[in-house]
Amino acid sequence: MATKTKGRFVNGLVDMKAGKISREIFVNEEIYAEEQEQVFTRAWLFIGHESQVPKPGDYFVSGMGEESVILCRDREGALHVFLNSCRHRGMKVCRYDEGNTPVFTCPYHGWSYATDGKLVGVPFFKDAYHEKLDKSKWGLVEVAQMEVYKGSIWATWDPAAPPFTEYLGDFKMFFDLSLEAWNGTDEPLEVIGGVQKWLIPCNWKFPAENFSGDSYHNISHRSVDMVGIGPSGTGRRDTQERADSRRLQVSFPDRGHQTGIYVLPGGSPTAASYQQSPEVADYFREAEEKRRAIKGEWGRVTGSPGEIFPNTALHPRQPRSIAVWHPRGAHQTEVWRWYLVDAGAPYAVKDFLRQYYIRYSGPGGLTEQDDMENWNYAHSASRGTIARRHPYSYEQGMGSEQTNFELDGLKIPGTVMDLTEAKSSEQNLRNFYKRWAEFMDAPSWDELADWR
Amino acid sequence: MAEVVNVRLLKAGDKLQVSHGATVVVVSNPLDGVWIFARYLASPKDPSLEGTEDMIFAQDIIEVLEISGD
Amino acid sequence: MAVSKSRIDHLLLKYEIEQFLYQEAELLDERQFEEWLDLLAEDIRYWMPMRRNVKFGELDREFTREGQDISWFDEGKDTLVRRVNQILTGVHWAEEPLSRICHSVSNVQILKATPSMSQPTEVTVKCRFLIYRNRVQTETDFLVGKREEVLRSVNGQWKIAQRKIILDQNVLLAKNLTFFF
Amino acid sequence: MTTTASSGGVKLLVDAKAGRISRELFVNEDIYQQEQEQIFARSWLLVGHESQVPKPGDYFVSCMGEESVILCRDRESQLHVFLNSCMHRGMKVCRYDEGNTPVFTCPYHGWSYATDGKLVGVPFYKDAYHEKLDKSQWGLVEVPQMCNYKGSVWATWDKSAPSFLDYLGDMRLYLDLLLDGRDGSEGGSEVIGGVQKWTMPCNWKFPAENFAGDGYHNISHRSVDMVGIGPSGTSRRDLGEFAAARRVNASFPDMGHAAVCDLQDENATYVPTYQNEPAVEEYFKQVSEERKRRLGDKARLLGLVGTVFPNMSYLARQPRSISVWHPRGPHTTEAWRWFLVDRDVPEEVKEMLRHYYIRYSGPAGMTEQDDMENWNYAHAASRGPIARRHPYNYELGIGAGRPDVPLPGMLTERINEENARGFYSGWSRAMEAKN
Repeated sequence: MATKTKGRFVNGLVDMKAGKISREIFVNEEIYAEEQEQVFTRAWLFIGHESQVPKPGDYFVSGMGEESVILCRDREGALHVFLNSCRHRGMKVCRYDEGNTPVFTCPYHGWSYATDGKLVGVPFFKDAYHEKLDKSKWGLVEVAQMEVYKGSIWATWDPAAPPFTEYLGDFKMFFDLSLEAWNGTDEPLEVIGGVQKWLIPCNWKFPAENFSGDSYHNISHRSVDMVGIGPSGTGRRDTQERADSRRLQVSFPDRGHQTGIYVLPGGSPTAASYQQSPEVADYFREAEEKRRAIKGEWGRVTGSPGEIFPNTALHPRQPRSIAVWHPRGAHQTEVWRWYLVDAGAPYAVKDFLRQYYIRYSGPGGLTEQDDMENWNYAHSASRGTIARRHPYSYEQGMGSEQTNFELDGLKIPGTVMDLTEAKSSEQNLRNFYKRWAEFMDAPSWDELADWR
Repeated sequence: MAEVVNVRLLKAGDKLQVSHGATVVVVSNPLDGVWIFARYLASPKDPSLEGTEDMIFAQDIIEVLEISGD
Repeated sequence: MAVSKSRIDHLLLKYEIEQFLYQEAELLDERQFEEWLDLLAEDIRYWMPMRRNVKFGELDREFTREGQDISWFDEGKDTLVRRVNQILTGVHWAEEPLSRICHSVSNVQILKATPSMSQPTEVTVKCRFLIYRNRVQTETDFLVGKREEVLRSVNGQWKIAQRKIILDQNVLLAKNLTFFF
Repeated sequence: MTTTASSGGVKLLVDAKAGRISRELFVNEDIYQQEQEQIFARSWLLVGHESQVPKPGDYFVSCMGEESVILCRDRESQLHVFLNSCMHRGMKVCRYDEGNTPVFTCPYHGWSYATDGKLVGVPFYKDAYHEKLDKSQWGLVEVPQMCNYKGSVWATWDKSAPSFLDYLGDMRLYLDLLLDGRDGSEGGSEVIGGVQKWTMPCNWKFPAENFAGDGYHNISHRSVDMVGIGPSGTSRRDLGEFAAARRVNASFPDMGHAAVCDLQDENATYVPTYQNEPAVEEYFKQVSEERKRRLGDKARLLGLVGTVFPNMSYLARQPRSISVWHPRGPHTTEAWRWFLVDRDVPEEVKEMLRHYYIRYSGPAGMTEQDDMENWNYAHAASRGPIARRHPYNYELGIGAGRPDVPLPGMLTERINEENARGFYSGWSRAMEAKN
């Protein structure tokens, strides 16, 4: 394996001073293997949502990097995330996608684990092991840290990683745009049954950078804009509130998270939406009024796609969903997409949104289909020896970022790019790769948590 | 060789003859096809087990003594 | 011009046989295994030889021999019933969770009908199959080949009396054959 | 970062004493490459069976590790094992699975080799080579050592390897239980036509370890026990003859071989097992009695399973067969299975056994299907960086008493992972050894 010299990635293959990134980080298999260790075993990763495992014994099989993990609720109601691999010979102890069970039993030799991970069943424990096996040491491998944040469940393998909210930093208030109910309260959300899963032939960083804030690729979606699938009957989304807003990109250099947002001018109301369905329109109008009232000036902010480092994508406003880009080798990504609704919304609202989500996102989505095409062939055209010699350009808008950004009395934390006139910038993308390069170079969390 | 028992089909209340001469009653079935949660009714070799609950391995089940009523 | 009766008989029989084969595929794909077993004659021979690469001129050695060599399958009804029962135990790990399977049957040809096309009690049929199998997450197999079969009319119902399955593979490009052809 | 298996590294990965073996052995690509050199280029590997090539000119294309080889019988009836690759540009000289031929002719430029490996045909030998090519130097590459042991044909690429019988050591006693006649006579088995070949998504060591004596995974096969496919109509095998016997595991940690056998009690009598078919039952009763007459007390020993290091495994009794686990990269194994019967077995017995073999073993075999499922997902769930940090547990039966029976090897009884520990001891020795 190649030795890691400090700076091999920071200002090396990822040269953010010059705005250039080598194609090697997307197509090189050794870098991919290193990434599995350096990034995916140390970062906080999205596992699922509380609403997927409401009852004791409920489980949902998820993934962390290339590894299969089990999210489950034990008999006492506590949540756990376990490596889905028997401690005896490694067999996957759960080959189902979800369900409810008192134990996870390995079909190979029959070792059986309770939903709290304890090894409870060992065939012939007396006769063959003579009770010498220390069962307490051979429970399912559990993640080093797990946190539930407003219903979303996160985990990391690294005991030295900072707590999840510290990992989020000030990005928390932007992530909340995905997790708060539409009326701005902490009333629960729920995952609509059915997590979409599909494969894309590209490196996982293509979608990750795209959701970080690729504001430049709108042209890709012209065909869907032409046919109109938005909730109000036109466009892709409801764009009215956006037309009145300042359009910003916000990034957090020390964390690697970033998102787009829209900010209404002080004093202006939120535009109506969902006019196609009066019941849905009423629901959202009322929710929005409440949100504006609770949140005050911050209520002027609405969300737009974002990315929590490394591989969780946010789609906070419409269609509201969370996606994870699971790496499946250097050249393939398995996408999982969860769709969220207010748990307490009337059926008509849930039904309306569900149909909108399906026609917008995922492999059957009129919008996302065109994204996948771009990622696929961007990747494949970058694999050749000659192609690899030519770095990608990330120079757009360099040097125009601002801090201490303020708009009509509303302070926006983080590094901000105002795209209202500039139309587009790659600041958020640079931010993502800067953090990625730090993860690749840093030997431990001591270096990565340099805000401490 | 006695009939191989499909433990997936066992229900709470079923009585089983298990190894070491013990009899147990099924408490619940995890439906993994491998284990049964049961309580010892009789255990001549180790009477201290009587009344305790334990996980019984499929291969330790010798035969089904009684199928519960319902 | 009037269509001759024998051509119509052939057409009707072919239609009937096709419907039977589609219905059989439907039962397998919908996991109605016990109903599928009802379509098999009690004395069914279900045979799938293995295939070897041999030199031109030695093609008689291409297939493992019926009744003599090792094959992928060489079954009667008894073992087919046992195979179904194994799946139905719920602890046949190679089929738990169950595979998702799709059978396509095409190129149906009636090779022979006795005593006649108009009143057949036994027909010899050849067709092509394409079986798609997907299980757990990404396990995917395509199995393509030919089938030669004898169908027998028993009390007005067609039953499969013989099935020879010719798989177009050498080293089996799948880890198991837990499903039916 | 992945641990490389350079010298010293392997020791850290295999702690047979404590019963811990790193998952790196199974999933690491560097280790796989080293295995190809350290193990497959040096060990004795099973190539085939002499009954597959009875006549001069008969050949059977086999494999040694990832390499294709030709087992053939030359015009003088001598057996040879050649690398299946033309000396000129490397083309496979034989792309068939088996057949009979006077020469192996490369389709690329036409170089042609006799069945004794000699280069006999070179196109334009006069006009283009001006007869300057020394044909005697360019015959097919032949294995430096080959051994026909009771019909099973073995070869190694290492000329300094010990002889096959030295390599086998006392494992021979157990291998004989596979290769000798059911009546106790020496050798005399033949392969039923048709070698099953299929691919499995796991490392080759999963099946090799399993056959070395994994007596613990019986639970995997419950579904087949429930439906019953054994020769007497129930269960998987006929276990009657094992009822009055001690199950003994024998491990040879120096070489990595391992076997499981059953030592019947002194007063054990023949147990009927083929009740469904009287003629078959009669035959097996007869050969069993003949075996007792011939071997006396030694007839109490019955074979079960075993692995001759590295990748030849067998089922000695039922269904009597040999398998070889060909490595195809760290994550894929190509399994080959030969089925054996006594050469002079009556037709109806052979017929019954053939059917039983097919329904038991291989990808359509109701028993083995479930093994493949376990190996597949044990492998898949061990590939990630976190999974690799957690070694497998091989503690089962460490420190258990040794049975006092007069058999060779490191002995244990019933369910015990000593055989697996021994297999990996042999593996790590082979990986570290300079020669």
